Order: sequence, then C-alpha cells, then structure tokens
Amino acid sequence: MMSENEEKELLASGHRMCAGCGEGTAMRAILKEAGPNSIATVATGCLEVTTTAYPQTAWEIPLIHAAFENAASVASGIEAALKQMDKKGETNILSFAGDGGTFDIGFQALSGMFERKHNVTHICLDNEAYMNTGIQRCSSTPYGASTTTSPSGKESIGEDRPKKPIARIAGAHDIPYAATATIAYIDDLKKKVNKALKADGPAFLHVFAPCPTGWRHGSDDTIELARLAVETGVFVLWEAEDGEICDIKITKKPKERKPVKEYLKKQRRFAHLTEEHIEKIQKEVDEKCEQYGF
Amino acid sequence: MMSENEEKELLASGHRMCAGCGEGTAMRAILKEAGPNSIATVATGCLEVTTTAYPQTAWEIPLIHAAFENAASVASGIEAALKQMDKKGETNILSFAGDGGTFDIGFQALSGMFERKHNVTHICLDNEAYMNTGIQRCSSTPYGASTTTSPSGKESIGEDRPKKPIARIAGAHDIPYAATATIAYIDDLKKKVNKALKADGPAFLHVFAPCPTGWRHGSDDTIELARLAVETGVFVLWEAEDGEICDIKITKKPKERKPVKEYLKKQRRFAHLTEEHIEKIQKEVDEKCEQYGF
Amino acid sequence: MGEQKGLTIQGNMATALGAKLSRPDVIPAYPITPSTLFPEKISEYIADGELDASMIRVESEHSAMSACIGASASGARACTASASQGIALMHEMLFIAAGMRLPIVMAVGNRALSAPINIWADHQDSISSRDSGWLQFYAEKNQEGLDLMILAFRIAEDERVLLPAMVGIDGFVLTHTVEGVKAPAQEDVDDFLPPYEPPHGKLDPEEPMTFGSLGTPEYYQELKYDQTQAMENTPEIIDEIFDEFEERFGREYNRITPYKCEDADIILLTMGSMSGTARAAVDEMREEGEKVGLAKLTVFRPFPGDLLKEIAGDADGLAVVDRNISPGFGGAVFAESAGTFINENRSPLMKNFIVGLGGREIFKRNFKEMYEKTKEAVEAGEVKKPVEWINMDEDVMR
Amino acid sequence: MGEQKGLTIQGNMATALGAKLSRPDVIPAYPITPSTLFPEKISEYIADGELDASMIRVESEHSAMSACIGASASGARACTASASQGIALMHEMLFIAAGMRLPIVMAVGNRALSAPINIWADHQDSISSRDSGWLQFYAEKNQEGLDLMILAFRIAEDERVLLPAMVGIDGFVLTHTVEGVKAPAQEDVDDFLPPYEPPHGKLDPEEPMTFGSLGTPEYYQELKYDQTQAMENTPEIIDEIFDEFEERFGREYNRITPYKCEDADIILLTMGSMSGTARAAVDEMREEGEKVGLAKLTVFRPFPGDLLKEIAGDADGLAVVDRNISPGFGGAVFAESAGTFINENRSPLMKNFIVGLGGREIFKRNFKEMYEKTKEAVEAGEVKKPVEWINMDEDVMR
Amino acid sequence: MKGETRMYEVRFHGRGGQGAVTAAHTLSDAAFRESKDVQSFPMFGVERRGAPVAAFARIDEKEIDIKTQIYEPDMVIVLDMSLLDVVDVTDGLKEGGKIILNTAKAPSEFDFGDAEVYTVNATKIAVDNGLGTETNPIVNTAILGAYSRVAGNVKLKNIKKAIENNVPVKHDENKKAAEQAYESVVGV
Amino acid sequence: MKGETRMYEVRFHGRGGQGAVTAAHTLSDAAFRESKDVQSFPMFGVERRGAPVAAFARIDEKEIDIKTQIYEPDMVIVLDMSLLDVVDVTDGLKEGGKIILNTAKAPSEFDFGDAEVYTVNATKIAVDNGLGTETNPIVNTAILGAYSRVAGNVKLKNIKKAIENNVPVKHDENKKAAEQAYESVVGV
Amino acid sequence: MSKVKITIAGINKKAGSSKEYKTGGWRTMKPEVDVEKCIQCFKCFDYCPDGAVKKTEDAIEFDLDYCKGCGICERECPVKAIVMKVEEK
Amino acid sequence: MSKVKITIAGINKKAGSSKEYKTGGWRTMKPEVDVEKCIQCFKCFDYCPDGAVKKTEDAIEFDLDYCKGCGICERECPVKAIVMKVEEK
Ligand SMILES: Cc1ncc(C[n+]2csc(CCOP(=O)(O)OP(=O)(O)O)c2C)c(N)n1
Ligand SMILES: Cc1ncc(C[n+]2csc(CCOP(=O)(O)OP(=O)(O)O)c2C)c(N)n1
Ligand code: SF4
Ligand code: SF4
Ligand code: SF4
Ligand code: SF4
Ligand code: SF4
Ligand code: SF4
Ligand SMILES: [Mg+2]
Ligand SMILES: [Mg+2]
Repeated sequence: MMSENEEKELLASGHRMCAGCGEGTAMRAILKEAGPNSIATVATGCLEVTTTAYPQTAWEIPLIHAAFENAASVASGIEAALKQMDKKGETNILSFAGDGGTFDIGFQALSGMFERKHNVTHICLDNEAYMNTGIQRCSSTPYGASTTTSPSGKESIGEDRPKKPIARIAGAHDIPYAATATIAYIDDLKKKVNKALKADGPAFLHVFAPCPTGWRHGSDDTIELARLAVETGVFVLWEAEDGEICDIKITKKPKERKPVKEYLKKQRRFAHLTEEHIEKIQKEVDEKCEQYGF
Repeated sequence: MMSENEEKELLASGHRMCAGCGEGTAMRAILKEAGPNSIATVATGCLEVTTTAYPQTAWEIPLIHAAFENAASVASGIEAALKQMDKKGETNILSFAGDGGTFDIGFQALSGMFERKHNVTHICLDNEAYMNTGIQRCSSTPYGASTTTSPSGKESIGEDRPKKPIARIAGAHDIPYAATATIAYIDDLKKKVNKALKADGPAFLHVFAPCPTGWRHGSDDTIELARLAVETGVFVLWEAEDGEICDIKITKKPKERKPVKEYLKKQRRFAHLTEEHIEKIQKEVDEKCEQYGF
Repeated sequence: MGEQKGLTIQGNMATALGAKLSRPDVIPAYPITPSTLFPEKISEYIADGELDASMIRVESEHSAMSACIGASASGARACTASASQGIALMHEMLFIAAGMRLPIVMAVGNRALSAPINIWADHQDSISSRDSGWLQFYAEKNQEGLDLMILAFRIAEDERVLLPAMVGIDGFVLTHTVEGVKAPAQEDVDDFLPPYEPPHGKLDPEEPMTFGSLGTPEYYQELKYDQTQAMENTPEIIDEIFDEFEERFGREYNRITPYKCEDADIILLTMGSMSGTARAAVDEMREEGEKVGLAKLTVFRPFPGDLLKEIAGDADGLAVVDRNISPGFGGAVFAESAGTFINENRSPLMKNFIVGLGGREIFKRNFKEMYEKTKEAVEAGEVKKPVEWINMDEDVMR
Repeated sequence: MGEQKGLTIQGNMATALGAKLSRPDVIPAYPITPSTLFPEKISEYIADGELDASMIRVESEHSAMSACIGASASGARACTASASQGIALMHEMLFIAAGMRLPIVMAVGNRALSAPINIWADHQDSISSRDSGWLQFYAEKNQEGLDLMILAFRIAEDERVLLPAMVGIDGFVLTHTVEGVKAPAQEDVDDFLPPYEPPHGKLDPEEPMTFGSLGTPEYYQELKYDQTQAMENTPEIIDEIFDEFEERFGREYNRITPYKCEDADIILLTMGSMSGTARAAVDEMREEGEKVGLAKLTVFRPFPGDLLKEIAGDADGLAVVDRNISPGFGGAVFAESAGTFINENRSPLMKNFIVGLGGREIFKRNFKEMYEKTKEAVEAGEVKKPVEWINMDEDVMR
Repeated sequence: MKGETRMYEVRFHGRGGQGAVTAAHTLSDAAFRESKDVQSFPMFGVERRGAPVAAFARIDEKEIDIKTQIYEPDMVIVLDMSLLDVVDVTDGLKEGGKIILNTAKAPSEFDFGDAEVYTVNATKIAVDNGLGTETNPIVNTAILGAYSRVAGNVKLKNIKKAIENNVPVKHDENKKAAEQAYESVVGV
Repeated sequence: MKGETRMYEVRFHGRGGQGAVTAAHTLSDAAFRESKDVQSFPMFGVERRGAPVAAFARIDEKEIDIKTQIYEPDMVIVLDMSLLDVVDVTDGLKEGGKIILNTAKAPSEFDFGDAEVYTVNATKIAVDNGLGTETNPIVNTAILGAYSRVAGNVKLKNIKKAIENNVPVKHDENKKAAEQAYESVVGV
Repeated sequence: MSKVKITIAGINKKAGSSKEYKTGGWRTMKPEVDVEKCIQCFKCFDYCPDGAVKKTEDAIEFDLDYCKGCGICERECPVKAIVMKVEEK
Repeated sequence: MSKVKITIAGINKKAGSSKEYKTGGWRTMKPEVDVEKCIQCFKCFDYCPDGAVKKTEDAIEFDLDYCKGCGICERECPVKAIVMKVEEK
C-alpha cells in the first residue's frame, strides 16, 4: 500500500449521500483540485445535509452553510472580508449549490455576485431536481422528466418546459469564466475547476451529476449516465471566457452523437414517455446541438 | 379643440414625478399602446410612489403594487389566475419595475417568471440608479457615474463596474421576445410594446428613461439625452426573438456614431470624469457596439 | 349529506385533501420539508385530472406568496404550503397579503428555524409571523388539519373577515404520520364553502382599481386599525362557523378546547400535536388524583383571551407550554396569556415551559413534570423561574 | 481622552459616524428609506479615504445580511443598515446570524411595514424580528444613535455575548432630523472597542471548521438553549459596558431609564424618539400636580423585566406605549411587560396604547390622554379596554 | 387509562426502497378498517437511500392521544436480514415482545433473549409472486400476512383490503403473498 | 417648564433644489454653536423635485425634548415668492409671528394679518455674489443673514461659521451674502 | 386636499384620481405655443411626461393645471413653436 | 454514536469527522478486486463517490468501513478487475 494518497481527500468518507450519488464523485474531484487553501459556502441541499449532520462533518476545508438561497452572497461576504483583511487573496473561495440553489432560489444571489465581480467560483451540482426534499421539479428539470411536483399522469407528461440554459445565462453576465462539466470526465472537470479558480473574478461551473434516487436508475449507472448525457448531446460540455457565450468552446465532442433514447431509457423518471415524446426530445436536442455548434 | 384625444391617457396627469421625468413620457406611451384591457403590477420605485399616493391614483388600468422585488411574481399569479378562471387570456399582463426592481432585487422573480413561461410582459424603466430612494448605485449604473453610494471622491471615480447587460441576460432565457427601447423614439417603443404583448409567452422590454434629478441634467434635456444615448452607442436599440441573442436585430442605427462625450458632458453625474476616463468609456462603448454589430 | 370517507393518510395529505375539497384556483408553491407532500399531492391531483387548478412551481417562497397575492387580488382562490425557512423567506409578503385583505390560505408544516438547520417539529416559523395579520390555526391531529383547511378558507373569505389564514400541522409528528381521518364529501364542502367572489374588489379591466397604494401618514394608522379591527371581530365569526361546521360535519372545534378544566387547580395550555400527549398525561394524573386540566389552543390568532379567562380564570396555576422561544424573553403563548390576565383581579400563577424545539420529543412525563413545577410554584405562592426548558439533555450541554 | 467634537447631524449620519468610529471591515448594504443615508455616508467615507473598509453594494437585503454572515464568520467586523421591508426581507437571515453567534451590528431606521407601503416612523420592522435572537437597542435622539452603535459593537462582540445587535432610530423623526451631537475621538473609541478577533472560531484554511451544520433533534434544543442563555446573561454585561462607557465618555445609558418615577402613581413606558415628547408631557403634567413618571426602554432585547419591576413595581398604573401592533393581540412591549408582572403579588394595572403607526404624530397631549385613561382605569380598579389606539382620525374611518 | 385494551406498537426495519414505510402504513390502514385508531410513521430523519430505515405503527381500540415516537415496541419486524449486523433490532423491545424475521431459517436458530421469534421466508414468497427480484425483493406485503398471524389483532382480510388501497400495483400478487406468509410463518 | 426662555420654531418654504433644508440645517448649526439645543428637519414626505417643500428648525436654550413636527412656527421664511400662490405660507404661524420674504418689494406691500412682515432681496444678493443665476439663485445663505437680524436669537457670526461648515462651496461669497442680507433686510 | 374616508385595504377605486392633485403649482416656467407656427407633429404631446399637452383643432394647448414647466416640449418642438416664459407671480 | 457535548453556535472543529460514521453498513453488495487484472488506471478511485477506494502499491483496495456497495467501480473498471458480490450475512 502506498504510504499516502498523492492528494488528500478533502471530502471525507462517512458522508450520508445515497449509494452511487454523483455529487460524491464530483465533490471529491473538485475539492482535490481546489486544494486545502480554500473556503467554501454551501447552499442547503443534499450536499449540505449529507455532509454536516452534527456533530460530524465531512469537510476538511472551512465550510459555512447559511441557507438555501444565498451561497453566493455569503461567499461575497467572505471574499470581501478576506480582501479587506489580508489583501492577498490567495485563498480560493468556492460557492456550492445544487440546481435548486442555483437555477431557482439562489439565482439572484448568484447574479448579484457575478455583477459585483467577486473573486468567487460558484459550482452548481446539477441533478435536475430538488433532491434533498424528495425529487421536486426545478427549472433545471428537463422536458419529460417525471418528478413529484411534475408527475406524469392522465393530464401530464411530467415536466413540460425545457431546462433553463443556466450556464449561458451566467455567461451572459460577462463573467471571466463559465463552463459546463460532468463527472464522467474527471480530468475535464478538474481542468475547468482550475481555470475557474484562476479566473480574475467570478466564475461559474455547471456540473452535471446524476442522482440514482431521483432519476431512478441503478446506483452503478451514475457515471455511465453522465457519459451518455454528453454522448447523446443532452448535456454539452463547453466553456466561455469573458462572456463570449456566442463563441463558446466545445470541450468534449463524441465522433457521433448517440440517440437520446439510450440515455432516457435507463432512467425511470422518463419511463412514461412514448415514442413521440422521445422523438420530440431528440429533435430539441438536435436543435440545441446545432445552436451550440455541437 | 378635438372632441377627444384618439387614445385615452391611461396614466393620468397629477402624478408626482419630477418635472421632466423620463418615466412619465415612457409610461404614457406604453400604456396607450397596451390599451385599457390590461392589468399591471408595479414594483416599488419612483413610478409607484409618484402615482399611487393614497387617496389618489394616476392609473386608469387595474394596478397592484406589492413590494419592490416581486412585480414579476405577482404578475405570474395574476396570469395563472386569469388563465385558470376565464381561460381566454385576452387581457395584457404588464409587470413594471425600475432598474433596481429588475436588474437587482427583482431579478430572481423575473427570471422565474421567464422560465415558467408566463404570458407576461415585463417592462424595466431604466434610469440607471435607485432614484426613489435618492440616486443609489444599481447594477444598471454605468461605469463612471457618481451616485450616492458610488460617489466620486479621492479614492473613487464613481461607479467602477460596467452596466449589467440585462436584456441580453433576459434573452438568454430563451424567451420569445426581448428588446431595448427608449423614450426618444416613441414609435419604436410602441412597436416593441406591441410585439412584446403579442408574443406567446414572457417578454422583456428594457426602456431607457433619463432622470433629470438623478443624472443631474436640465429637466428639458430628458429626451435629448435619450436620443444621444442611442446616437453615441451608449444604449443600443435592438430586439431578439426566441432567445436569439447571438443574432439580434438592431432597430435604430445612426449613420455615424457621435462621441460619448457629447452624452456625458450634459450630465453632472459624470462631471468629475477626466479625459482619460472618457476615453476609457469611449473605448468600451466602441467594443460593445462591435459586439452588438452596431 | 354525502358519506364521509374513512382514509388513513399523512398530515400533509390531509391538508392537501382539505385544500382540494376547497377547490382552489391557483396554488403557487415551493417545496420544503416537512410540508412538501402538500404540493406533491396537489400536483398529482392536477396531473390525474382530479383537480382543475393551476399550480405555479415558483422559484422561491417569496414568489409563492407574491403569486398568491397576484392570484387572490385577481379574484382567484389561492393557497400554498410552506414551513420554516420558507415562511421566514416570505415574511415580508405575509404582512402585505394581510394588509391587502387577501384571504389566502397556507398549510404550514411547522418546523424549526435555522441556525442550526433543523427540519423537525417546532412552532417558531409561524409564531414568528404572529404580527403579520394572518389568522393562525394549529391542528392536534390530521383530521383537524383536513377540517381546518376547509374552515380556514371559509373564515378567511367571510366578508366580515377577509384575512389570510395559516393552518399549522407539526412537522413529521403530523405531516409524515398516517392517521385515520374522515373526508367530507365534495358536494357537502361545496355547500359549506361557496366559490370565492371578492367583495372588496379585484383586478379587472372592467372596473380598474389600484391595490397597494402609498399609505401616507394621514391614512396609514387608520388603514392599519381597520385591518386590525377585522381581526378583532373574528372570534365571534369563527365560533359561528365552527358551530356550522359541527352541525354539518359532526366534528366540534373551539378556539380553545378545555379538557377536565372545570375543577382543575392547574391547567396546561398547549398547542398543536403535543396536546394529544398532554391529554394522555392529564388522564394519568387525574387517575392519580391530581386536579389538572388541559386547554388546547386551536386558534392562536386572534389570541382567544376571552376563552382563556373563562377556562383558566379560576385555576391556581397555568402552565403555558411554548414550542417556540423569543430569546431575551420567553414563549409567545406565555406573553399573550400574561397579557390576557395581567389586569384580572384573580389570575392563575403562570409558568412558561419551553419544549419540543427542533423535534425534541415531549413525553407524558414531561407534562407531569410541568404540572409538578407549576404546583410547586402555586404552593410556594410565587414563581421563581418563570421560563423553564423541559426535556433538556444536560449531558450534552457545554 | 481626546476632545469630543460637537456636530449637528441627522440621525443616519450619527449612526454612520458611530459605525465609522467603530472601524468596520465589511459593510454590505442596500438602500431603503429612511436608512439610506447610512450607506451613503459610509460610501462617502470610503470614497474620500476616511474609512478603510469594504462596502458591498448588494442586490437585496437578503444578500446584505448573507454577506454580513460570510464576512463576520471570516473574522471581519461587519455591519449594515436597513429598515422596514428590508428587515422583513432579511428575516430568515436574522435568525441565522444569531444562531451562528455572529456579532453583526445593524443600524435600523425604524419604519412601518407594507401594505399599504409607508416610509415613516414605526417600530413594526424590528419588533417583528424580536424572536430572531438579536439584541435590540432603541435611541431617543441622535446622540444615543451614535453612542449605541459603538456600544452595540462592544456588547455584541463581548465573548460572553457573541450575538448580533440592532440599533433603532425612528424614521425621519431621527433619521432625517439634524440634532447636535458630541462625537468621541477616534483614539478613545479604539481604546474602548478593540479589534474584533472571534473567540469561537472563524473560516480559516489553517484550521478548517464547519459553520451552520444540520442540528439534529439530539442537539438542536441544547444549541438553542445555549444561544438563548447568552442572551439571558447579557443584562449584566450591558450594565457593565454602559457604565464603562459613561466613565469614559460621560454619557449615561440604562436598559430602562426612569424619569420622575420614584413617587409616580402612573408610569408611561416608551421606546424610541417618542420618549422625548413623553418626557416633556410628564414635565407639564407634573407641574399640574399629576404623579406621573416615564420609563424609557433603551434595550428591548433582552427585555429588561428586572428593571421594569424595580421601576414600576410600586406604581398603580403602567401605560405601555407601543409603536407596533400584533393584530389579534396588541403591542409587543405590552405583552412582555405583562409577562414581567404576571406573577408579581403587586402589579400596576396595565393599559396598552398603540400609537404613531406609519409616522402618525405623537403629541404631548396624546401622552396626557394616555395618562388620563390609565388613571381612570386605576380609579375604576379595572381595565375595560386593555388595548387602545391613540390619535386616531375618526373622520376618515370608514 | 380508559379501557382494558392495550395499545400495540410495531417497528419495521428495512432499507430505503424496501417499503418499510408502506408496510407500516398498510398495517395501520388494515387496523383502521377494524375501527381501531391508528398511527404510522417513518423514522423522522434525513437518511438517504441505502441507509437502514425504520417505520412504526401504533394500533389501539380507543383513540390514540400520544404523539411521541415509538421507543418500546410490542413487535419488531425485520425485512432484511443484513440489518442484524448493523442495527440493534431489539432495542427497546418490550419484555416478551415478538420479532418476525424475513428468513428461510427456523426461529430456533436465533437468540434474542426473552423475545418470541418468528420467521417467514418473505423473500421467496415475494419472488415467487413476481414481486421484485432475488436481490431486490418487495417483501413488505408478505410480511404483513405474517404479522396478522403472529399479532392476531388485525385480520388477514383487512390486510388484504389495505394492500389494495395502499399498494399501487400487482394487487393480486401482493395479496397472495400476504396469504402465503400468513400460512407459512414459523414459530406460531 | 424648566426655564423662562421659549423654544423658537422656524419654517422655511422653498422648492426642491433651492436649499430650504440646508438653510434649516445651517440655522440650527449656528444656534448649536451658541450652546443652544437644536433640531432641524425637512418635511417628512415623498415630494419630488419641483414640488414645493418646507424645512424646519427648532432652537431652545434648554434641551429640546419634543419630537413632533412644527405646526405653529414663530417665524416663516419664504425663499421663492411664486410659492405664495400655491402654499398657505402663514398656516399655523403664531399670533404676532414673523415672516421673511425674499423679494425686492417692501413689507408694506404685503398683508398677512397680524404677522410682522420683513423683506429682503435675497435673489439679488445671491446673484450679485455669484450664487446661482437669476432663474436659479441660491438664496439660502443670504436669507439666514436676514434671519439673524430679524429673530435676534442667533448671531450673524455664528451663521457665518455654520455656513462654512454646511455649505460645500463658495464660503466667502455665501458669508458675504448673509452679511448683506443682514444689513439690508427691511421691516426691522 | 381634504381628507376622505378610507376604503377597505386601501383599495383605490377612483382610477385616474391623481387629476385632483394639480401639479401646475410646481412650475416656475410656463410654455406658450405659437399656434401659427405649429405643424401639428404632436411631438410635444408624445414627449410631455405629464400629459399636459392637449391636441386642438389647429394646434395644441397646455393644461396648466398639470404642466410642471419642464421645458421638454419647447426643446423638442421641431419648429420652435413653443417657448418657455417665466411664470407670472 | 455516542453523544458529545455541544460547541458554541454548533461550530464543528472536527474537520473530516464524518469518518466516525461508518457507512459500510448500508451495503448489500461488496466489491472485490482481482489484483492481477488491475492496470492501476485508478478510474475506480476517481469515480467512487465515497472515497472507499484506496490506491495500493500494485493495485487498489476497498475501505469497507465506507463502501456503500453502489457498484460504480465495477461498472467503470476498464478491465473488469472488480466484481460485486452479495454481502455475507
Ligand atoms: C428558503 C428555503 N426553501 C426551501 C427549503 C427546502 N429545501 C432544502 S434543500 C432543497 C432542495 C435542494 O435542491 P438542489 O439545490 O437542487 O440540491 P439537491 O438536494 O438536489 O442536491 C429544498 C427545496 C429551504 N431549506 N429553504
Ligand atoms: C425590500 C426593499 N428594499 C428596499 C426598498 C427601498 N426602495 C424602494 S424603491 C427603491 C429604489 C427603486 O429603484 P428602481 O427600481 O431603479 O426604480 P426608480 O425609483 O429608480 O424608478 C428602493 C431601494 C424597498 N421598498 N423594499
Ligand atoms: S438524493 Fe440524489 S443527489 Fe441526493 S444524496 Fe441521494 S443520490 Fe445524491
Ligand atoms: S427621481 Fe428621476 S425617475 Fe424619479 S420621479 Fe424624479 S426624474 Fe423621475
Ligand atoms: S411639437 Fe411643436 S409643432 Fe409639433 S405639435 Fe407640438 S407645438 Fe406643434
Ligand atoms: S413644459 Fe413639460 S410639463 Fe409642461 S407641457 Fe411642456 S413638456 Fe409638458
Ligand atoms: S478501475 Fe480497475 S484497473 Fe483501474 S485501478 Fe481500479 S481496479 Fe484497477
Ligand atoms: S462499490 Fe461504490 S462505494 Fe464501494 S468502492 Fe465501489 S464505487 Fe466505491
Ligand atoms: Mg438538485
Ligand atoms: Mg432606477
């Protein structure tokens, strides 16, 4: 056995995420890349609830959780304090939130942080619903997914609106760095964490992280689904510097796009979809891929 | 005297805006175009405070003011109620807010309304600061402007960050219609109001409306400054349908762009700027105009 | 009268069913533990075509209440559900809904407030909005949760009232607990609760009016008084509607329900689910010969001082049990009970017990302890420590 | 001791100056009438190089308090200013700041809450956050506003306290009113208020710790108790620090200041700027031979029941004057005064007067009226109407 | 206490997704059909899928007033034998209380002090009836059949009615599983 | 009341931007320099620029306790004569109270009942001293000179010190204007 | 303004009642139109923030009850048909 | 877990103390590695959500105190060096 892993785990084992949770994989990689000279805020959500149950904590870096909607504002305060007090600014300041805490309830705090140009990297762990409270619809929830507040039923096909294009909206704030990433591609993810932290000002990282409980897939499918999302074009990996969202850089491009069906069929949240629905989704993915030059 | 004006004034005289207020001009035109079959929400701000002092009201259409940050959410509730109860949806639903109530404190409510695809037109009356409370800095405040919370001084050139590109961010939500307009071009403004209301879903209109009190210019300069903003490229008039913000349509293009100095020098909020500052601003305007294809 | 259907359901389903039977038009809601099952159930009803209503999946509770305001001002019957941080986040809008006299109904899954974050039963969330001008009802069990939702709409919309109302059910202890309930038939609820037609005005281009004006100092205090008066007038109306409900549906409600209070020397004043356990404790103590009674608050707003005086006026001691704490003072029910009795010639001695915060259990033995402590005070003729915390784990105190 | 400089300044400038003298590191703030001059002044100090601090021009009050939390947890001295809707919007975060034991100081320009919207003096905004775990100070005049800011930092940061604090000055009546004040010299304030070094922990990669954990039911109540205890222990510490301040700066502060109370039959209990007018009224009534006194609350949280008992325990009547209303009950000061006296053998009769909402004036004659009404009740030996609204314009009531 | 009957309290042990909560609810629903007063509830926690979970039911002839959780159950039901290593399933079990285990083994192979042990191969019954798979059997309905037999205070017929009401799919299979478990439970 | 002196209350009428509020503040600042207790405040309203505004000052030898607004001023000062048509400037003026008008006319040309009328051509003085323009004169410092003379309870020298303290620019010009007004006020 | 009785919730049913509040008193300068010059382009009408320009048969006229004297109409009139005059006192 | 004394404000100074909470008990399936097959690509290490894969001199090993048995490592091992087995009871 090696004397010590090269890099220390900064999210300790013993956290209470579900078996196979994509957030666990994501967080381990992200924190390793950020390193110990970091301070984090976290919004309420699975990540927070599963890692901070008193009197234990899974965090090896300083962490503050205040509420659900304000990770980015709390981070703004930390950044200002550090700048004011030590004026060096070598410490990474990370703001974590789920899709709910980023797309919806935390969006204003985030937009404000961007606009004020704090040197904070906000990382959204997107599992496409409010998971901590039991799989409710979020504006990140994709068209056709059944959630507990957008259930499929006699009068409903599940969520009936497209996913909010959050990273594009973030980029439109003219921030130095905005990117999407996912846990299937750890190197790409880490590289982007690194770029985000190095950026001179606010950065946004949209990290796609499947959730076996909410998406109703096997706990061993997590990475596979993250990969399929990219391979089918459901989730496009890109980055944009200085708000150049009309000229993004695609960072992972499969030779051939797989049909979305391969992605959908592995998840019971999409089990109710008919062939027509799937075709509709395929069409929309095709269009988006065209828009993104994918 | 003509028996009756062609169109009824829907914002009655006797409101308490400052002499020469750009919001008055804007509102008269907007409400005329919307017509009496409209319901409006208004965020706290000059518009609300100057038009609703109990027991009078300047509004000839139904109006509700709830708070500063939620005009778009209140409008969401109205839209849902009307849809649910009469299911026809012929009534225009307008949501008004200042730049503060749109760019800053009301931004999440707005983003949520967009994402949920309510049939609501949100109109931002942008006077580039919190005027109702006495000219405080907003994320709409342009670089170099002196406000009471971004005062010029020994250690400060006034506001030190660029204006948040709100209409672009709104458009990035993939809403059916997003546009900018100003009171110097009433026909253009009205046409855009019309398009916004006709759009099938949420629409956003960013209306530039100079404020003699806050910008510290003559009360008779209001329209002239709105025009100069366009002619210098400080405020670009454009529209984008279906979120095509990478392919916007410029709706007003002067043959030759005037130097920004002409615009700046008429306003005492910029009085402290040196030639270098002005050059810097000119450069940034040039860059933005290039980006926007102006 | 249609038959009442027996069901075993969680508290949240009971309030959701109460809401469904009340035929809301618009339900803007945001998920939060422990009230989330409410919007989930409503979504399911709508998805399955069982309820014709518009659910707005808002991006925050602030917007949930804002959308309720917009919908209600448009003449729709609006309701929502929330808890804890959600209620705190909509705090500002609660006052505004009440000031605009909009009879919105909110199902609350009562839960503690952060920090530290805690998702369990506690009344701090709704108690800390007691100034907002909302009627407040607290249920002891799921049946009450269901009935009180229907009652809340009826009372809130009464044209003598026109105030919003909260119905609180304790987090987990009720929200997530299955109990047997009887659900009234839809036609009977329809009969009891006619469609909402705002008597004071609505947003309508046919007759334009302005809501939410700037209330200058010349008018503000009178407007506030007028609103407060509506709340003051409500007790009689609540009693009247509670009576009508009992006649129609056979279940009795009171603003405060006394239990074995008539000859009681000491009375426990409780609210929410703990009242059940307290009743069991009273029964046991009675068997042991203690003259103890229970007064259960169902309506906290308006505070039923009139009834409290009747019920507890002759007792020697009143143990006021608060599942909330205002640091630097004590519990809210205690403060208002004191306010009720302060000028009475005869008043029970009052002890205030802080219990059950953040889901801390409240056992029968805890009620016995409160009884004993109150009795001691009565016997000593003085209250040395007015506010005491019960069921503390001394071992973990630092 | 440096010389104290005489100045004529508005209340907001006084609190801003108090803040400046306290050398805050981070000031996240959002403008709202009537407190806006505070952030404006701070901005000016910074722009002019007079204050080395970071001002965060946040996008809302919710973020203002959130940023204060982040900054304070990082070891910075953080402060902000707000009022009315702003305080309501940050409601959720107030509890969190207190639960995390972060000694943030907020200057409040006390103002009414919507609806209807109203920008004038009223205590509803901070009163309705009385459960949040913040210390609350209320100033009668600008000098007090200035001094209380410095005192608030010192008390809040005391390691026996570690709680956030609000300093309330009434909207317009103080915020916008110029009065003469004496400003302590910077070096003396520096001496009185050393730099903040959090004794309990801070966000620092050198020693990583977690703030804001999930407080399970096994620990939540104890954590809450621990926090509440800090508040309970504060009165002595406040007294001690008030004394030290008086020694150093020559101005006396008390949690409650009695005026002509010793032999008074009836005492007016007031808070904020109205206390001045009340004192003038007391003087006039005294000249007419009425045995009336005034008790001015400077500290509302923790509620100074101990002092109130001392001051008013022998009086026959206590007129509790509330510039706030909890519809369905009455005023907050009344509730807690009642809670203070409820178990006393001897207690003054208590009348509750609701006054000055939304900027309604409170004249000397109004205090005389309150006195008369309380006297009547005392003479009758009973209080028929415990809660009365004063200075109502009957003509505009519908 | 008003009557002579005693309140009956049951605790179920399972893993997230195994349906312990549904089992408790279905049991309470069945008892409610016999005009008993009932409560059932999950463990009030934040546990994630995979973590051991517990669920509870309380049954009484008269109205149930108390609202506290269950600390001293009359019966414990273990849906997943792997939990025996992880959880102290007899924690708080009343003296002479009962335990039902989902296992093919005989009660005699277990020693839980003075507790009465019953076993039923609910996994096999479930799989035989097409309820889940060998690795993921849905045993919550079968186990209720065993409960009915062992506890004797809720009729099998009402368990079956409750299953119809509470279990979304495969009513017949689930009812059959309950029946088979009723028949085959060992230790009675 | 404690002493013999009476509180003195002043109301200024102007338009937004004319500096009525600064005038009231400067006056109170001057009085404060004489160890008097002072208050000054604007009208507590939401009025916009252009609308008529009022500002108030209260001066006393002893500590001022009362916190109500000023309803019965001892003196009214009108910065802009066009207001006479729009506002009832004598509203609440104490019996025998004083009025200072900014006009070239003589006091005798005005009739305000039993009020003592004083006039001063503050506009001309201001313009002569380079304080604003004919259409937009900054008269608030000049008028304070007149105040000092008419009221007699605040010394001109302290008015001048207060001007230095409260007026951001043109100290000399403003002080000179006050002096000239002090000299030229008519009606004394 | 004389005081009125309050309404429930402060709902204001008198749409457009701000007209009771005459803002003409705010004015220090007054616009005057030269009817002869006016080409009825109605720019003054469109731009006036206060709705104080009324269209007439052959030109425009001002509603001095509300005109605040901002001078926009003068500035924007393409033919200089409007001039601002100092208000008579 | 035994109870501890609370800290002021619930601040938790024991970074990484979640390790006290052994999540191995959640597992129903257990991963086993064939050290021979392992090519030390460490994909299992990277992907494991629970940090339950430890790198060793010549392969990897599992920390069964924490492994929840999700099966990701098995699925993602490019050489099928890992297999999930039913946990012994
Ligand atoms: C103001 C407020 N509203 C609602 C909640 C309840 N809540 C906590 S976490 C959460 C969902 C989190 O979703 P997301 O941000 O997507 O994170 P996830 O749990 O899915 O990782 C919700 C609704 C809360 N804590 N605070
Ligand atoms: C929650 C809250 N915060 C602050 C305020 C105070 N406030 C009212 S209006 C306003 C500024 C309005 O600015 P903007 O939206 O740009 O409109 P404008 O007045 O400039 O037209 C502010 C800060 C408020 N009413 N509510
Ligand atoms: S619910 Fe989903 S996101 Fe949350 S811990 Fe479980 S797997 Fe992870
Ligand atoms: S401050 Fe500006 S925006 Fe507000 S009323 Fe005056 S001119 Fe108009
Ligand atoms: S702008 Fe001039 S020309 Fe045009 S309508 Fe008005 S007055 Fe006539
Ligand atoms: S001066 Fe201004 S307010 Fe008057 S009519 Fe012209 S544009 Fe309108
Ligand atoms: S994934 Fe397979 S090959 Fe790679 S390190 Fe792990 S066990 Fe070895
Ligand atoms: S089974 Fe899952 S938890 Fe266990 S080592 Fe493999 S990846 Fe990690
Ligand atoms: Mg999520
Ligand atoms: Mg603005």
